[in-house]
Amino acid sequence: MAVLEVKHLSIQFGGLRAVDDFNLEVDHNELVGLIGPNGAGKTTIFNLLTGVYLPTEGSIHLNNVSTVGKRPSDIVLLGSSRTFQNIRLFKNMTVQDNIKVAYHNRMDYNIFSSIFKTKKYKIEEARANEIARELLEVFDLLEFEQHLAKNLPYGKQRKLEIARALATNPQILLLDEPAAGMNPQETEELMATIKLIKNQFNVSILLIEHDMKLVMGICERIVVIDYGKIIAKGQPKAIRENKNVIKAYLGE
Amino acid sequence: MLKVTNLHVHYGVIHAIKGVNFEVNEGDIVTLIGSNGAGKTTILKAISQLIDKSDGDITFLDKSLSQYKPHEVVRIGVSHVPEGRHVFPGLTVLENLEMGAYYRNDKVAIKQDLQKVFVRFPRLEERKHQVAGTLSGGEQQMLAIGRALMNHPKILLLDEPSMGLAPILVKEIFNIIQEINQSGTTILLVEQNANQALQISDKAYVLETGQITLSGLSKELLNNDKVKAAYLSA
Amino acid sequence: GSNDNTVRLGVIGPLTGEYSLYGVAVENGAKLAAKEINAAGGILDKDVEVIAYDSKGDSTEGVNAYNRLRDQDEIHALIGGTFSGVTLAIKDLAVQDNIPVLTPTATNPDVTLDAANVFRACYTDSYQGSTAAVFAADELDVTNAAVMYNRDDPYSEGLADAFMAEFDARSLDYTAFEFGAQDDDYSALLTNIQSGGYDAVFLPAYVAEVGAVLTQADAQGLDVPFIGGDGWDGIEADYASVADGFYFVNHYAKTDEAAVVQDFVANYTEEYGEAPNALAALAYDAVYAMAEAMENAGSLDPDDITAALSALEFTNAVTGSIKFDANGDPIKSITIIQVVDGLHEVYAKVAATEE
Amino acid sequence: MKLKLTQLKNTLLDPRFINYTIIVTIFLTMFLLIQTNAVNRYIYNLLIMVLIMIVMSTSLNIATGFLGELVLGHAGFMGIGAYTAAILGIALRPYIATDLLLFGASATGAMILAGIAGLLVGTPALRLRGDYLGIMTLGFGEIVRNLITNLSSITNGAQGLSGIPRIMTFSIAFWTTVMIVTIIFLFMNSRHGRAILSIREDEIASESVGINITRYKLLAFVLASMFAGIGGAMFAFKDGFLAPNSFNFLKSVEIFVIVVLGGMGSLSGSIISSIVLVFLPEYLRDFNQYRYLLYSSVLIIIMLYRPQGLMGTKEFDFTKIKAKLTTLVTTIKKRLKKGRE
Amino acid sequence: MELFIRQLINGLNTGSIYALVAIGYTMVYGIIKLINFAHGEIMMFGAYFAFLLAFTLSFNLPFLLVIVLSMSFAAILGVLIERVAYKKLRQAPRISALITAIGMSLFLQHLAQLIFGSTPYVMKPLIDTTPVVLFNFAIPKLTLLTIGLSILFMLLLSFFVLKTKPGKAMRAVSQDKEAAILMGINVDNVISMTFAIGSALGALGGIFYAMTYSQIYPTMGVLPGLKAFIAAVFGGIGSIGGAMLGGYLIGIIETMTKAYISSKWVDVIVFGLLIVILLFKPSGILGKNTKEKV
Ligand SMILES: Nc1ncnc2c1ncn2[C@@H]1O[C@H](COP(=O)(O)OP(=O)(O)OP(=O)(O)O)[C@@H](O)[C@H]1O
Ligand SMILES: Nc1ncnc2c1ncn2[C@@H]1O[C@H](COP(=O)(O)OP(=O)(O)OP(=O)(O)O)[C@@H](O)[C@H]1O
Ligand SMILES: [Mg+2]
Ligand SMILES: [Mg+2]
Repeated sequence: MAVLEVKHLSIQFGGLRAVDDFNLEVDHNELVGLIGPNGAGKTTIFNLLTGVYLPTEGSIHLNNVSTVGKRPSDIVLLGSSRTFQNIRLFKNMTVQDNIKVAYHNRMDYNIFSSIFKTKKYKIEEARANEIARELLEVFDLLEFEQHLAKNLPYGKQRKLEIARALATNPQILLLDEPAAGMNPQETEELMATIKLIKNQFNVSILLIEHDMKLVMGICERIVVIDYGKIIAKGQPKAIRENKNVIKAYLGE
Repeated sequence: MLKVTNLHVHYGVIHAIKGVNFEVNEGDIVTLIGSNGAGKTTILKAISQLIDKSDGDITFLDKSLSQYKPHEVVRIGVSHVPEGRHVFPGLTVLENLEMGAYYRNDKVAIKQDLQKVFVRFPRLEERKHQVAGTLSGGEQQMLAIGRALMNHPKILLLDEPSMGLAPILVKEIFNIIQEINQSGTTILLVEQNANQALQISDKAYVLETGQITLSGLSKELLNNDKVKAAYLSA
Repeated sequence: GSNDNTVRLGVIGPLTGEYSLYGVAVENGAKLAAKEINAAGGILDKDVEVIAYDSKGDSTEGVNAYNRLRDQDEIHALIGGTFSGVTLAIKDLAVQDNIPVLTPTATNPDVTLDAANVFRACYTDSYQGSTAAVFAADELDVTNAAVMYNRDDPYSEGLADAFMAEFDARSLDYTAFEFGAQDDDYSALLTNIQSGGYDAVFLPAYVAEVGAVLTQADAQGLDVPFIGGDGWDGIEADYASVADGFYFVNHYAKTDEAAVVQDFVANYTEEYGEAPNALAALAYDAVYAMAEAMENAGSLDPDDITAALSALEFTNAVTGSIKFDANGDPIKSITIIQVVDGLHEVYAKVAATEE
Repeated sequence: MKLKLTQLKNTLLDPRFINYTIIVTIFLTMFLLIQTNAVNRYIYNLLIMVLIMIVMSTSLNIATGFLGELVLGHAGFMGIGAYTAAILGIALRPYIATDLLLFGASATGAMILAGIAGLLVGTPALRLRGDYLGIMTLGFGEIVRNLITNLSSITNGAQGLSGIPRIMTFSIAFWTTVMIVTIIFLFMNSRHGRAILSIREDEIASESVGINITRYKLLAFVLASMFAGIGGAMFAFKDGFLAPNSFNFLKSVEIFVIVVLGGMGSLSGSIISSIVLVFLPEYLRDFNQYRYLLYSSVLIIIMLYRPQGLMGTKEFDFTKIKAKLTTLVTTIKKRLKKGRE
Repeated sequence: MELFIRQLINGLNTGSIYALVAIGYTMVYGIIKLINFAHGEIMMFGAYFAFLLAFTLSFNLPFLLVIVLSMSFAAILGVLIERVAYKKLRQAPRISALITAIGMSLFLQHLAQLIFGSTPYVMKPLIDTTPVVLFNFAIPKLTLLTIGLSILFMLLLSFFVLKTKPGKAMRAVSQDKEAAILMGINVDNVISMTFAIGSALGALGGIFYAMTYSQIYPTMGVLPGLKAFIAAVFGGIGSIGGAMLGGYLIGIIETMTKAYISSKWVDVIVFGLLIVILLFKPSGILGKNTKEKV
């Protein structure tokens, strides 16, 4: 069953058609790579999927619910969650609070509970702390729990951003260049982490990345776009050998 | 040409650079590799006087750089492509490139250099009148490099130029770096992509938590086991 | 500090900010009087000290200043608040604390109401406003007046209201034109006044505003007589040419030959480098009146001072002799002045009446 | 027996217990000082003013410090609260004899009306960002002040409204303030507070993890204005006299300055800076015309040398002092030891 | 109708002064994103300078020289303020800088009160004021001159910012200071230059304000300063044309409200309109709505 279903998606910026008739289905617990040259429209597709931009044409369905026209925060509630090409953490909040903000909608107590510190408040907060701890454990961040996010090294910030996205309990995770700025060793670790979360959290993942080792190494299926249009689809191996892809993207 | 001796930099109480020494000879490509937070960016910023060092000396063509104000460093031939691109988001691509030649007055030569940049990066010519803030990440990186070239630098400091670029462009960028170098510009290159960087450079230094732990000819480092393990995954 | 060798008088007024002009005048007038009194031997053989605090024209600041005067400085009597608003905010406290108050300049009727120990040296708004209206109707034959007043200033509004009430009583026509304390541009109002064909403009406001209005009226070629209140005092200093021929009601005339007036004007000008205005004169008189009441009382006991103030007949005042009615309002004569060639000419004198 | 002792020790060292104890101690000390006349009425009045400014600044801190929006019209909400409370207070006085009840009833009215105003302004205003929002709130504040002046049949206009029962005692003011600060503190430490903080940090990211940013911005705005309404009520009952000018742009700026000077997002910062900025001008009275020259210089100098404000975003925590003292003592001990060797 | 046109002329006059002040405001805001609350005080000092030069010297300075000298003094004052109070805070949160701006504004007001006292100085017009008759309407020369100057400066500055090198440097600095340094731009100088231009224009506005309304006093800059800033926001802050448009709009709305409704509703109407405009055009009439790209 498709978690994400995109049909004939297009967006126009003035004279530029940044995404042009884009179609995609992502199945449950599938890991799909989205690659393409710089400026091909990958990030723009993410922005369309998450409600940051309104498509000029086309439809997007998450679990059979249309998301077009919904605000980003509501789309999160429908089960998608993302990271950003330029890391966007809550820099002056602790690592723990970064996760707990994302866990917000899954907590259930109202303002009065927080002012009177009711039992419900305590139980829910304790549960949130527990969840945060579990997530941080997975990402090896537990020791930084009380650090401010801005004080983490870059690689850890990337991981925290993924952890935060997971805390919303998504069915599909959209990762925008998670390995950017990492050295090969760190990238390798990241690959392992991505595989792990896919299995442990049972999510689908759509991933943008320029690091071919990562993309080819873990993606089950790859979609290649150029100038907003799909130029190839298929298994990593086939993509690696596709002439068009080599010409537009991989190089000799 | 560029010589860094006993450099120390502090951010408040954080001692980010702890006594770094290295040298860049004229005509060379020198690579600085090291993991995240090792202090690579900090060193480049110290060279272009964007941040104050707490001790040590940096000389360029035998003159101490600390006698220059930050904006004057560019004028004596040091161009810096900063990490994170730092294009002017509200200016068009063309205006960004023109800013690169800000202190120059030779209109004709500027025109020619502009043409050269467009030849090197056709995408920039396509997007000439788009405001830089809406460019894609890779496009912005091209713009940042193109803009620095408009300076006609003697030495080019590049901070992770391949970050976020498509594979074909990464190759392209490293080719361009070599080309720029061959046309007479010395290059100090900071990279995560150690493999490629070491292949095109002459000398290299490995930086770990603010200190240089290894140095040598790039070819040798490529075969160094430690480097292989840490920075060049098989 | 409770230094018992001095008589301490508090002054509260806007010493900084946009209204500082008025507070500073009051402070200066009061301090000049104190200086002269000390030179002549003080009050009850003690030196007089005037302690002036800033209210910024704000009632909260005024209350703070009052509390400080009462608790820190332990004043014997209060000269002020300068503005009605601040004075009203302080009044209840002063009644409760039984501190004798003689405000030189707060003209709002409520200031002295139900407050045995609160007096004032100036006329009330209504007295001045209706006198001006009577003058306009009887002497200048005005049948259709423009009333231009500052709605943010209780003084200005109070005079305007009284003026209009008198016109209503006589079934004469008028139109009100309000402006705000922070306005500098009166051209829109003046243009309307010009095209409305009025016989005269009643402009109860202080010099700074009056000067600006008259200058702009002049620039626009508005050719109607203006009438004002005691806030006009001092208009001749900077605006003689644009105010020439206009009238205002006042406490006294600077050209008055009386020695007390001439000495005051001369001493003030020497001390502060500028001519005094009505506020300065009133503050000067208030300090003298208070001094005399204290001498009469023979003690600094608040009840004695209040009693002495009630019985006071202070004749040697710059702004006309002062005698208080049952409320604590002065029964004073009123002078109507015409500005002629930069001088005050007494146009008419209206004898004191018990309101 | 032993168990009971440890239990007692635990309660005594419980941070909450310590904080409560300290608040009560402060109150009792002040109360004693007042009862014994060691604090004269001048200071007494200033203390109440400090408490009012604490309410105003901590409430503004919700919108400015925690939410991160520039708000230059907070005095407007204060004005709405003050006039509402004053009018209610005058009307209800014959029916309610107890001061506390009268204040409670009027302050509730003030809070509700100010909150409604917050909702009315907030809804459209939150479509704007940064300085534009600041200007819009400034405009709102000025509109409120003008309305108060112009609706003179209710407010007595520029003449000012007098005859308001003067019922604001130190005790009422103190406990009202403690209550409000506590509520704000607890609120900020809940999931709702975190959501608001995250909007300040990064609006886009906040939305991307499912925070309904419009709703939370509005909530912050409305809460800030509700508490400002209570602050206004305290103010109305303090001097018994209200004039529209007390709620002008400069007052908004004054509150805003307190928040920034104390540290945006720090409640204890707001408290400290309320104390400083209420007393400072009073102590400068002796300098007369130099008073505001000095005052403004102090502002500039503090900002130049502590741009993050006196407290930054940190909270002053009594319980942490103990830890700090312990480390201090141990380091001193160590030094001494070293010295001996 | 005749009355209406005369009121329109009144409005244009006020508006052109707001426009002059607003242009300076918008430039300073554009470069360091700081609401320079002290701009109104620079306006006030500019007027005092002109007064001193015109009326206290033993010889007569020509009008143009008085203006140019006062503008220069104000420019120096503006640069000084930036160096003393704002420069150190460039990396700090913008709101901190806002507080120093507020502090600076208070400081200058009270400094002026200390130096010049609180009694207003009377400023006589420095030029011949006989009205010019156009289509049967007498228009004060001062009005014509102010309108002309505001348009002239708008055109000059627009050209300067868009087409000249220093102008482009200004835009670069406003967008990314660090990158600007790397281009060889002396950021300090560019910022100083902006303050100098903005302050000089503020002073010009102050002088015309004082001549039109005849008075100079320490707090005279507060309200026109605020109005000018609102004008800049109205038109779209950062946009020079917008500042001018906003200035004229506010001037005309104010005058028309005073003339046809009541002066007591002026602020309510001006601010109300401001709010309405911001709701439909969140970045002002001519402002560009730039959304952050993620
Ligand atoms: N808001 C916008 N206005 C105008 N053009 C835009 C906007 N957003 C994106 N674009 C253009 O759309 C194209 C696609 O941009 P996008 O950021 O999606 O690229 P990308 O595939 O993510 O590239 P990269 O790998 O370099 O990040 C680019 O040419 C970009 O300039
Ligand atoms: N502005 C700053 N304030 C405080 N610490 C800083 C600042 N900038 C950098 N640091 C710290 O200095 C150290 C060196 O940082 P630097 O950015 O130079 O590393 P880098 O080698 O360039 O890393 P990367 O590969 O992530 O770009 C890091 O520990 C970093 O956290
Ligand atoms: Mg992208
Ligand atoms: Mg770096």
